[in-house]
Amino acid sequence: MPKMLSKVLKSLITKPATVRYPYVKPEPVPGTRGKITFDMKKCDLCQDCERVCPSLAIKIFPDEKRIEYSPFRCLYCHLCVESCMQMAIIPDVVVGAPAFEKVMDIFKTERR
Amino acid sequence: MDIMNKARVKSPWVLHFNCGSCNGCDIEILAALAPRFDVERFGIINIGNPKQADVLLVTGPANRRNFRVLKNLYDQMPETKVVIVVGSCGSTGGVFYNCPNVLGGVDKVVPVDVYVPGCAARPEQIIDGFILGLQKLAEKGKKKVEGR
Amino acid sequence: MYGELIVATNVLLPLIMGLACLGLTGRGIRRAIIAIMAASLIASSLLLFYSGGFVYSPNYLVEMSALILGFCLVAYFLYVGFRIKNVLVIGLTLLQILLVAYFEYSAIGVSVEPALMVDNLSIFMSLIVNIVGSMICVYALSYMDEHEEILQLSRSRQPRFFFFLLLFLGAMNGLIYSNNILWLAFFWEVTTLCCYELIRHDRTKEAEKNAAVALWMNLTGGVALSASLFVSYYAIGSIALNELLMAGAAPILLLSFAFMALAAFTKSAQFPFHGWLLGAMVAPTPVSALLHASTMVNAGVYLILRIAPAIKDTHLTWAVVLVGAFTFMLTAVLAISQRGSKRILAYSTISNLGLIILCAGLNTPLAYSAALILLLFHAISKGLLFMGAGVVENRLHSQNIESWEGLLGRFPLTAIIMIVGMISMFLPPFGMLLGKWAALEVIASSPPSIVFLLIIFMVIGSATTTLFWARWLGRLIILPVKETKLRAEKLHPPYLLSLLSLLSLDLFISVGAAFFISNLVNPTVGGGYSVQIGAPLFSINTTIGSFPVLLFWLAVGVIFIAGFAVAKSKGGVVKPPFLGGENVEGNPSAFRTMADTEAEFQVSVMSFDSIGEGRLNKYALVGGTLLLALLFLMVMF
Amino acid sequence: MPDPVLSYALPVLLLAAFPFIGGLLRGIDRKITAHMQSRIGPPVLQPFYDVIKLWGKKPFITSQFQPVLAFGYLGFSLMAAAILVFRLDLLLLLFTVATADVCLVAASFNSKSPYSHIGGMRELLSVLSYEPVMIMSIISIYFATRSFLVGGIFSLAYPLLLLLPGVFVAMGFVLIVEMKKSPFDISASMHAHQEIVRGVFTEFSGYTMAMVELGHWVKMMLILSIMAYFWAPNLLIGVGLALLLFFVSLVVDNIYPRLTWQRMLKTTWTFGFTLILANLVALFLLGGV
Amino acid sequence: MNEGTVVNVNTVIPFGPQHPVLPEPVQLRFKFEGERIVDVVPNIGYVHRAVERACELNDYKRNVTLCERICGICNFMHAMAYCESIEMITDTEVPERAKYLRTIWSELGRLQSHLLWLGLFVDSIGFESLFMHLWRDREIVLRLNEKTAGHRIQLSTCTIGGVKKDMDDRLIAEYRSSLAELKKRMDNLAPVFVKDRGVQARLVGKGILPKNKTSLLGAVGPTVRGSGIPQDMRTLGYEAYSYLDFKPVVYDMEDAYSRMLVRIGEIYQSIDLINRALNQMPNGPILQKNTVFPRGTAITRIEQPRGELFYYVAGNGTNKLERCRIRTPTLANIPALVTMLVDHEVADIPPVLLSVDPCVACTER
Repeated sequence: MPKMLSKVLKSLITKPATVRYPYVKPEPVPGTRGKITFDMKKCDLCQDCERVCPSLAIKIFPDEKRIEYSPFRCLYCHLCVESCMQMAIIPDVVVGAPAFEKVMDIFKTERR
Repeated sequence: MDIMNKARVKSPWVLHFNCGSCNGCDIEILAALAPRFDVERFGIINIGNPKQADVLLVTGPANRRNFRVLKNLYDQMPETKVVIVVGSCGSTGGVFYNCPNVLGGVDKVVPVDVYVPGCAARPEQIIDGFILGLQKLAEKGKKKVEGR
Repeated sequence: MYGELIVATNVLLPLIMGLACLGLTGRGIRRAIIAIMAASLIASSLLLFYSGGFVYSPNYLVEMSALILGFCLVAYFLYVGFRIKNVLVIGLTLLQILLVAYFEYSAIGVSVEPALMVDNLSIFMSLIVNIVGSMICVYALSYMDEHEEILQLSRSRQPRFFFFLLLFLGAMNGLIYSNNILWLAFFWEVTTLCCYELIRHDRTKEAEKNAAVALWMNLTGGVALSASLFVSYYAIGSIALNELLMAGAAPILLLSFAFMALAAFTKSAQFPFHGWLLGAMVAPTPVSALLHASTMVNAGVYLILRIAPAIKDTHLTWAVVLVGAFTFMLTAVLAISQRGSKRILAYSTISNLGLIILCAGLNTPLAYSAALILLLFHAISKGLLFMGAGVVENRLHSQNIESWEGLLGRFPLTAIIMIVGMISMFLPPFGMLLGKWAALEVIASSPPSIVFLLIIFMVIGSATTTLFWARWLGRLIILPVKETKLRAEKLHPPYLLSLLSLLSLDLFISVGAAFFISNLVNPTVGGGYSVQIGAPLFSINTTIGSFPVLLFWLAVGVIFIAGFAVAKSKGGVVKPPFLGGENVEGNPSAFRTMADTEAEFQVSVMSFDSIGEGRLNKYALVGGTLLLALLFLMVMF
Repeated sequence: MPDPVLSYALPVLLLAAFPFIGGLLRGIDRKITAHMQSRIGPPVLQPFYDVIKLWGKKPFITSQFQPVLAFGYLGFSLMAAAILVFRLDLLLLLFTVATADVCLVAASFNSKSPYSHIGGMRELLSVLSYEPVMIMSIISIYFATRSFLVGGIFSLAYPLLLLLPGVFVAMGFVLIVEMKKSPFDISASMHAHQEIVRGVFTEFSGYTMAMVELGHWVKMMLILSIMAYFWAPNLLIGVGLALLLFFVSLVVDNIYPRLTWQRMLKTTWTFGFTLILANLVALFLLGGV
Repeated sequence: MNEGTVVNVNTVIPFGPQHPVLPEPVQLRFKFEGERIVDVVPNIGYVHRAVERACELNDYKRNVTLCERICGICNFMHAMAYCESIEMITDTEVPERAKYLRTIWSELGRLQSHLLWLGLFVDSIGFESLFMHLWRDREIVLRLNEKTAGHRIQLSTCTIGGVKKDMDDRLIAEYRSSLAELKKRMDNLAPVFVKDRGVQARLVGKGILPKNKTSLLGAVGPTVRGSGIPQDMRTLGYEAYSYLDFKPVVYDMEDAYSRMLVRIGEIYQSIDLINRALNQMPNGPILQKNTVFPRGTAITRIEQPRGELFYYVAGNGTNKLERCRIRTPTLANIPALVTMLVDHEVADIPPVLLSVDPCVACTER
């Protein structure tokens, strides 16, 4: 007797294991490594995060007081979050969204 | 040709090409096909044959050896088609930016329509990417009709 | 008078013309001779068809000369036997001499009235033999020129070749007209002689060897025929075929029929005598075509068809059925493991002959007409196929069907002829399928004692037939991306004439199958029986089924026209194949591989080595021998 | 109902409905399969979207003959369906189906592509494995009805199934092979990945693929219709039976891995032949015929 | 003009680089005689990114991330092997708890990898529903990954000197219950793999790797354990394996079926190992910061899901490494794979090919 028969028939009558994703958005698991945002109030443009980033996703222009962050380069490893002494990098639980263009997130400090 | 466009959007067949990625995104693409995410809900089938595919799903950066393969596969896909790049390294080179054999993102070889970030991209993101890709597909289909 | 004229044109004229070929060696003269010969043979057979049957009795002188010629022939066989040092040939010939000499001694002056009797079956056969046969002769004109060019012979052997070719046709005609079994045996031996000489025509070692095999196998048939002659003389005191057939099925006569069946099996290359026909493939292709389509193998089938009504409802008929069915199935299975074009054709011939013999053995009117339909269409299609295969062989210098790859792109005309020929062998609505359809119905309505066995043989045989034809067909129609525009190649006029006329004949009688069956097959079977033709020759009906031939052709036409219309309107860009993404630009049949080197991919046909000749041949031999033993056992008890 | 309507209009209507019902069944098939794999699966109309989309794609062909042959597959399938609905000869139907298959195989051989060649060869092998069973089934139907005409089934007073249960089951094998379902999906499969890419379908794209797909539906419907005729007195029950077997074939698809061609041949032939022969022997012994 | 019976035109076909059976780009050129494979020529390099060279260009700490991206399936083990090598050179003592955590996570990676492989494996023989069922159950492991480190695939928890994330009691309880659930699901599905006649028909006797040839061909991992050789790097007792009373799973049928049994056995073993490690895990610190640049050479051998992973790291006292050499199990298995494939038919290619669990991303780095 084929061993799979009972499993198949059982699956047929039980509810599918599918998460109807785009219609039902599941609650993200706490601690999910998502996109980062810079809290420009705290950031002192020390470039620690730029140095530690394995994929050059963060570019800091200290002269222009500007940070360019590319979610399309980011590995979502959060090494920058760990390395930031100022706690200026705020991790999110939402990962960068797909897009037609590789747009950068640009952070500018208000302080002039 | 409204119905044609609707059908186009409803039935994207996928050609998946691993273009030098770490397998992370590839297994997530497969996971998207698996019961939990089940992209077949949108009519997506991993067809494995460029001649019948509408969506080229590329993972990983292009390198000096496989860019040719990628180009060839892209050429063998009939219009209308879109290219979705999954993963950070496919979009930009990502962690492999300074690897000597890596050319960079897939967009250096074939025109890319949708970029899906992440390392590895999650199935949810891949689904989101598909939704964008299908928008693009509909646009291209409309353009084709108007162009005639 | 009429009859004498026809006998003269059909039996003696080929001999005279053949002798002329032997004497006048000029190419132009030969062409003229063959042209005249072909025209007169076709004309006379058509004339025969319109005039109907006749009887003819030659005078004593002719009979005597035939006897003397017969002994000369046997003496020649004896000489051949000693020359090639083949014990079997010597032994069989001696046996033959002994039998015939004893018979002539003991039954001196026995005469048969009439010696030649032409009835509808003979006319039917004569049409096939003469039309297809003369087309093959025409074809041979070009073929042999090319053949000798390839072999680079210093001295042409063509006169000899054409002598035997024509003699063959003459002997075959004689065979199907004979009513005297002694005459039948004489013509039988003449065909054996022609067959032997034609097979060894190229004088290679292999040719000599295979010719010897063909010789001893056919001599076995000859001896069996003599034995049958013997038995029938002692049973009814006559050696006239018609009297023998009318005498009914007394046990002792059954023995005579069994010997005849044995003789027929050797000629028709049924198991276990299939070896010689395969070996005969070494001969130049016109010979193969002649053997398969019009002469040699049909002689055996003819004999079976001739005796079939007489053995109705005897055990013998079931034995014949079994031999036919067994051969049909096993050769079809054997054919799928073959790669040689002519070998596949040969196996297909044996297989189809098996089917014809099966039908003949089943012995109902429907079965009889199925056998005739199959015989008719098989002769034409197979002649066409062999001729096409010969043309291709001379171009490619290979018989391997692997090398036929992409023939459609290289030689479109020949390829299309071959494709139509192949399709006519296994796909509806061509005639062969009509025959197979009838055969299936016949088998389904055969008695319960045998029906299951037959069904199994039949289904396996016909499914494998589809497989091996489609497999070969697939080789031909490969069209590499490079060749998008097809341009017909140039063929010699004799090629064109023979190929195209057979092709159109095939198409013509397939489309008008209903007409031809009603006018050609039904009269042969005998009034009131067999398939009925539906309203205005539209469909062919039996009591249990119907085949609307014309409607089918119409539908096929519509489908293909619509297909072309769709293809035309949608068009399309020709793209190289999918090769995992490693295509090479400019060469669609190459891919990049290790270290970026380019490699050509190749796809050969599936070989089925596991069920090939090496494995199945012994079963074929053992099974065939057992069935033959069964045949005689059934007669005894 | 007037006679011409019954004998012409209805069959034509049925014939026209064949591809649609076939497509719908494919959709249901995919939905049920998905549920068996504890997924949700595509919408039921998915096959139609696929075909429409394929029709609208830019055509890529491998040679001028390919679309003609692909259309031949569809055309001959439809013709076989026509033979069925107009109640003609069953053997003729069989030959027509074989012609359709040869068209498909020829179209796949037409291109010089390794995968489509191996796929075509395997398609021939699957023809080899189901054709004998099919012929035997039809001969069995003949034994029951004493006619090769489809009409014979209808002139029988009682359902064919009662006489030929074994044949009905054996037809199930044919159905699975025809639907290209596991374990007999050696030449091409709809979902699971093949060692030979898409097998016999590899070189089809765009509208050629759409035609092949349509032909596929028609052929599937053809087999199902023959099965439905096994309960000819009340076709509703027949349709129910056919659908039941359809469902069984889906279950079988989901509980078996793909076989190799040798095993496929062995399985279909041994099981098919045994079932049919046992059925026939029983039929003869019980004096049904 | 011969008789045309013997001349065999060989079939030569490319298999890949893009091929649906194999998600990864690798090309095998097959040569057939009749239906039999007589020659296999692997053609690799489609995924080559020159990671080894990049390791010399980067800061040695950043290499952890890079090494993790060598292979997405066994990412944790690559990172762990690299970290171990650096720890060995720099004489960093990894805390006990970190050792246990590394063990747990590498076993979790093995679970994930084997489940993934089993799914692909049965998909390659056309058993789609089993693939789907298995991948449904694999989500349990991915869920654990996500809860542990915030990502489904890339754990990114290993770092030089220990691990970055700790497990609290709630997570440990979650692990226990999830693994129990997984075990239950596996108990349900394993008989299909092990006992189903259809699966057996496709696998038994396919891809034979004789026991006496394994060392000659240099095969590693489950490939040799399926041929009856108890070769497993975990017996070296790295990390916490020395405390866990580890015995390799060995079957000796030498074929693809045997290799599948080994992996199924290892799934159960991994569940068991994780459970035991969770029980035995001591409290304490998880990270020992190191500050010296690596000087010297180190060799690490650990057991990846596919076999022995080998890291050779040479540092010269700067923040850049002098050499980082990685040998991955699939590369070692390729000669064995080539011999296994010979004499089979086209239909047997996928199961035999997948029976060594090729990971091209690892192989070509």
